[in-house]
Amino acid sequence: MFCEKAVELVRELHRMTDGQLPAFNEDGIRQVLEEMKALYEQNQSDVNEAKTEGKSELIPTIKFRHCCLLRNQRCIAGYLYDRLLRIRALRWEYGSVLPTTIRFHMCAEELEWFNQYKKSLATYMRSLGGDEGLDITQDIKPPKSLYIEVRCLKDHGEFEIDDGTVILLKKNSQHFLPRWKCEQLIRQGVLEHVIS
Amino acid sequence: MDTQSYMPVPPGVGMEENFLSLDDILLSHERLPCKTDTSFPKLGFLEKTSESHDIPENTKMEMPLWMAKGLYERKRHVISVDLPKVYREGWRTVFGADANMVDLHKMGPYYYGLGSQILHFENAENPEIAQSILQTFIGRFRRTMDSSQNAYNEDMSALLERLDCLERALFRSGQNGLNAFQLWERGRASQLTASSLVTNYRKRKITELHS
Amino acid sequence: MFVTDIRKEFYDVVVHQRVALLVSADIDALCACKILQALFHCDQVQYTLVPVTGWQELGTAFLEHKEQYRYFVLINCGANVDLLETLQPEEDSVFFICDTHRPVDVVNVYNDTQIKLLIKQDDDLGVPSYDDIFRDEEDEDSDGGDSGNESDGGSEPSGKRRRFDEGALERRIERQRARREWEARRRDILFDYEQYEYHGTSAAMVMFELAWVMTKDTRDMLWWSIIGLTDQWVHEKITHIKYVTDIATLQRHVSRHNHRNEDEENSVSIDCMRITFEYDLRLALYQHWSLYESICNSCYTSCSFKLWSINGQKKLQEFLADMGLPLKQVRQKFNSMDMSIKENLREVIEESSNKFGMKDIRVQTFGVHFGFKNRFLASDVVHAAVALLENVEKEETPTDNFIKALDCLSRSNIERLHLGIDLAKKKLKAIQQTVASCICTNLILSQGPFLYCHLMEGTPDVKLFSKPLALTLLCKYLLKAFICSTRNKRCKILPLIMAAPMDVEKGTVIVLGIPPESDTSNKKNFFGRAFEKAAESTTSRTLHDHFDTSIIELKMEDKGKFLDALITLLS
Amino acid sequence: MDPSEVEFLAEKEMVKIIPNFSLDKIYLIGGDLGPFNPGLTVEVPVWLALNLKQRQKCRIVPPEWMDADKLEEIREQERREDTFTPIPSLHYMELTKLLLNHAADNIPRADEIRTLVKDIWDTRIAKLRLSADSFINQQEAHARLDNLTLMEINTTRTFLLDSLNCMYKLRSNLQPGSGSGKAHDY
Amino acid sequence: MADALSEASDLSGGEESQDEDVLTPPELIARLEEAWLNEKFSPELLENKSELVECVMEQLTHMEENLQRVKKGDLKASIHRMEIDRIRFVLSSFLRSRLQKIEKFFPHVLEKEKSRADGDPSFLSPEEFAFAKEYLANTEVYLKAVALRHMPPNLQSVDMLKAVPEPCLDSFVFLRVKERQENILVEPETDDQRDYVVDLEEGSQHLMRYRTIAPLVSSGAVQLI
Repeated sequence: MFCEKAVELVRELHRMTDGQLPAFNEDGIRQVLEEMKALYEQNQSDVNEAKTEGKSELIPTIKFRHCCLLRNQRCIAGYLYDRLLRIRALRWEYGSVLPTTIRFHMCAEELEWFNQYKKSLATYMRSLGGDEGLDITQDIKPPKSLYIEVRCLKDHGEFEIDDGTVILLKKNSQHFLPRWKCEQLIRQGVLEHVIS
Repeated sequence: MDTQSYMPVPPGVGMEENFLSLDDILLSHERLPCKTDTSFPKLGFLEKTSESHDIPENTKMEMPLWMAKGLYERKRHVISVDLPKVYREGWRTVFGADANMVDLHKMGPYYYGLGSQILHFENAENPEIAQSILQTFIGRFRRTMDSSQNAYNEDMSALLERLDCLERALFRSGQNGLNAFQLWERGRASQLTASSLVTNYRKRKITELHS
Repeated sequence: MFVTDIRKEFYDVVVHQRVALLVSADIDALCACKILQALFHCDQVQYTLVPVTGWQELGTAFLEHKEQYRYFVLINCGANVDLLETLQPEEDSVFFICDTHRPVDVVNVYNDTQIKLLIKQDDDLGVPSYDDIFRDEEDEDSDGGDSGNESDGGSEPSGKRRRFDEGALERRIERQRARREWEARRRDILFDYEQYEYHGTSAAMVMFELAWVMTKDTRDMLWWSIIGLTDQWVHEKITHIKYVTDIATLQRHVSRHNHRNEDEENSVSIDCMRITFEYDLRLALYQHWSLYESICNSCYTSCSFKLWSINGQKKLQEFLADMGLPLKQVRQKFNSMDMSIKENLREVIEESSNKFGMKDIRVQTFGVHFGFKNRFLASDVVHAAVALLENVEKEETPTDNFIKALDCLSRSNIERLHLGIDLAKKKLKAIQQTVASCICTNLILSQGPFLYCHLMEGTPDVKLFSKPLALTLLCKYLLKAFICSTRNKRCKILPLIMAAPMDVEKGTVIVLGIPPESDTSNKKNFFGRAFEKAAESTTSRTLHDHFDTSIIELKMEDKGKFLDALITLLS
Repeated sequence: MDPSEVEFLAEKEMVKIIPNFSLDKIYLIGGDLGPFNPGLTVEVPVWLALNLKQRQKCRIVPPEWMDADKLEEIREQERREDTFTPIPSLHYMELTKLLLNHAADNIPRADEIRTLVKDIWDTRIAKLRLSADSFINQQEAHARLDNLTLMEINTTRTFLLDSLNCMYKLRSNLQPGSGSGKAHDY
Repeated sequence: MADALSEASDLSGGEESQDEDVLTPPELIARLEEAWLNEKFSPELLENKSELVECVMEQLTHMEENLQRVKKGDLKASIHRMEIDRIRFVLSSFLRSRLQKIEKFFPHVLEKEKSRADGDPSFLSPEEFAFAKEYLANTEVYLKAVALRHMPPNLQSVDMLKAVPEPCLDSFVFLRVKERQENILVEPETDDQRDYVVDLEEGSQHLMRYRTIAPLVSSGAVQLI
């Protein structure tokens, strides 16, 4: 049947319910586009035949193929759009610099989309007043205390906190730091919030 | 339970599909028993049973919902769509008796979705079908709600298997609400955590190494 | 210099600063660290905690943090060595050292700018006086000048009264003789002062006192100071008298805390922790496995019965029979024993123990209850924490284990504590089995001035004994057992050195020595100096990285010549 | 909404504390607080009370309703009636958890209070499930929920609203085409 | 330290006159929290509150400047910082939920903004409007570049207005009544029931469809919870 490859793309993405981004299925997309090209060409020739030789019995087949074309378009659009939503989530969950493992899963256009999205989000946040605006990707959870105890899960090198003081994040070292500053690193899995 | 920033396009539920919803795309892939009301030249290869060049008129074949909807026009019949057996009169009385008894997953995991979509095809029984689906949903609501709040302490997985996709989504949202509350009650909700995306990538990276 | 007012000269100094906490890997240090962390959380003092398992790590940790931090707090490390010499810090770095290692290095004692010792004065420190060790520079001027005689050490500049007579010559000779005499005396004083290594008051207790002085002491902190002291008792770092006196101090705090909530209405929440003073039994972890297992795997009972021998086992059966406990009960997990038996179990055991020559099976300690079923003795927590600290089951770095041991000390991590208890059971069993096999196969050899036992590669659980605390405990239990089992009077008063494979690739062994076993033993250990001298004289490749000088790492090939040097040195 | 956000709103409630430090008036954006004098009770928002308690700077006076006998009455009343009885505080569950977890030593009969509040909560949540089921069964379009607290609503909010919205769509199947959603399909 | 944390600046000195009565800081914070809850629970994007956001940001930066001059570890300063953290959390969460809705319904939000009569209040702040336009452009460029341009001529575009679902105004919401309202019409669920009318007493709480009380939310008569 037609459009099997297209729905396979959607299934592959749908299986990952927790928002993970699988590798970009380059040849899956290519195969669907090829099927569409073939369907379109067959329809063009049948439309000409129907027009020139008045064969109206071809119309159902033409309509049949047109449904397949619409279906393929919808599957690809659904697949790509859902990937965008997952990539968007990375900006909020992970931050603006993505690790290589994730970037390998993105095609060039997706990287470009991510960069544009990052920029327009940054412009929006800067526009919120004050000297550097307001970083609304922080403060995801309601504040409980000014300072929190964090533990370093892997060597991360130097990390600047307020007024220029710099601390060294060495594996298994523990720090008592302003909560606001650690949120990003906690979400990225570099630091772990220790509840005493 | 960190707030998930990935919010997929939700399914349309009811008769209206959401174009970009992956759930709706998969729903519309469900097969329907159809009959061709005209011949479809040059498409014989699709129909496995006959070797002929075309698909002749009146062949009974299964078509995905998206195809059936595309070809179905009230005025000039190109195909006609039969009612899947689960929505026929016989089963409707079974649902009416006790909707909780039926394993909706086995019946085709998109019972409510497909039931709503077949209303697009002209059928005298459509009002009864719509009513039956609604009553089934209402009849099963209590059990889905109580089980999602762990009200019964019996094993959930047995019950979960008998739910259709829509009910499973509701069950999950019920569980999420309960888990969030229990996490909060244990004082863990205020703990800042790594994003699940990050932890899953790390897990997957390890599995990739091994596989 | 010694800090007299710990609050003004330490806490108030750091409260508005950022502090680097360098903490050694032992349970007393972990407890002191927990107390300090709790205080810093109260006053929002930003700090960084870096675990340091030896001198090398201490050095690297300092180098990595010296740009961003001016104030360093060292717990259970740094006191017994000239720290300024070792770390070569900048002028403005300040070190607060809360360390039980004795003797305290004289330079640390008399430096009053950068070294602040958080050490209680009443510990028998016996620090030599300043004049015996240091001479002011002005006396050291060149021979020619006559700066007046020694006694007045006058402060007016020496250059102005210059006249020459033969008297000056005698005085100069006299002065040189006095100086040589002073230097010889200085060497003896320092030799006596630095010869023996021992331990002072627990760091956790010092930190608890700080909290108490600031009326910020909570029951959790009191519990941590109890565990710190119990760690010193379990690992026999302090004398029994010292233990008993410190227990009395803590008991006063416990009754003060228990009294504090009596005045409120009746019941306090079950979640509030309750600490009780108890006379309990020297049976390790006995509430966490069966009585039988506890008796077999506790050093005290296994030595008095000599459980490695057949008639030892027979004696044990007689003991159990004497107690009148059904075998099924004795073999059952403690919690599932019948309530009736558990009620007066302690009295029953004590009564029978006296009959079997175990006069002091009772020991003063503390227990804690919180939540419905959480009940632990201080020694349970120590065994669990140290088992986590030196866990060899998973390929984890010492600092990973440090973090896990630190976690198990807070009440919110009960599962981690139970995991530690399970590990501790395995460790105690491993120790008993190794002790039994060493005794039965006569692995302990007398080398004249000391006994020596070498665990070969391949002996079961040998990996566990590559860790300092585990090997120390094994060494102490082995010496006690050996004394019970040998008939040779002379061997009974000898110290014991043990060696075990440490790093197979590098081909090194861990070597440690413990003082002889005697009731009056003051736990003073001279092997630190002895190892240093033996290593120097034979240029053996040794690494003195551990903060306890009596524990070193030695290349296998150099073991022979190193031991010979020790024998000649000590006989 | 995450329960910690409901708790965040609960932390704006005022509570009495007895400070052990002195500090003059503080002009916060949200209003003025203090002055603080050692031993004299003063009213502060719960978020500040908990923070000062953790830093050992005050004792917390439990609110009047957080009393074992009063709560016992409420529990009995709640069990007797099948409607939601008026509750002394809109944030009773959050305040009980916060105060008992951080200041249990300042609250007499703390464990009884914890079990009483849990019983009250369980009874009310069971009622909420019952009324949700009847709301769905009667296919009603409106329900009045006085006395229901934000935390109670929040625990079943997503599930209940999702179910109601699904039912609404299934019902719009009965009048094909008239439903507000445009029926353009693909 | 001179009491740098003096009376938080009153808003009377706002530059241009504001149509609402002048807000004291506590009222400002209360308004922000109401707007936050309404935005969080309403299915559609509500009217933009950029003035309110501006005033709150002003308060925060003003207080933060004061705190720079205070020595570290001062108790009063730590209390102020805690309050700032709380207010900043509400503000960020409020703006986040708006942004999420803009991204979720971007074609409809833009359509509504374009067809808005000049006088009516705008649902998007200028910055949000810019962000929404960039989001639309960015997404369309992406879809075109990756696949649409390779498709047959008549399929090279997707109508975003049809593809992206609209907010469902018939969703149910919980609400608390702040100002008494009478005869609120409630559409029946099933055709055999008739319309009926409900009074909303002050302080009462209700569960009903959003469409019926949407105007009351924007007027502030009811608060979504």
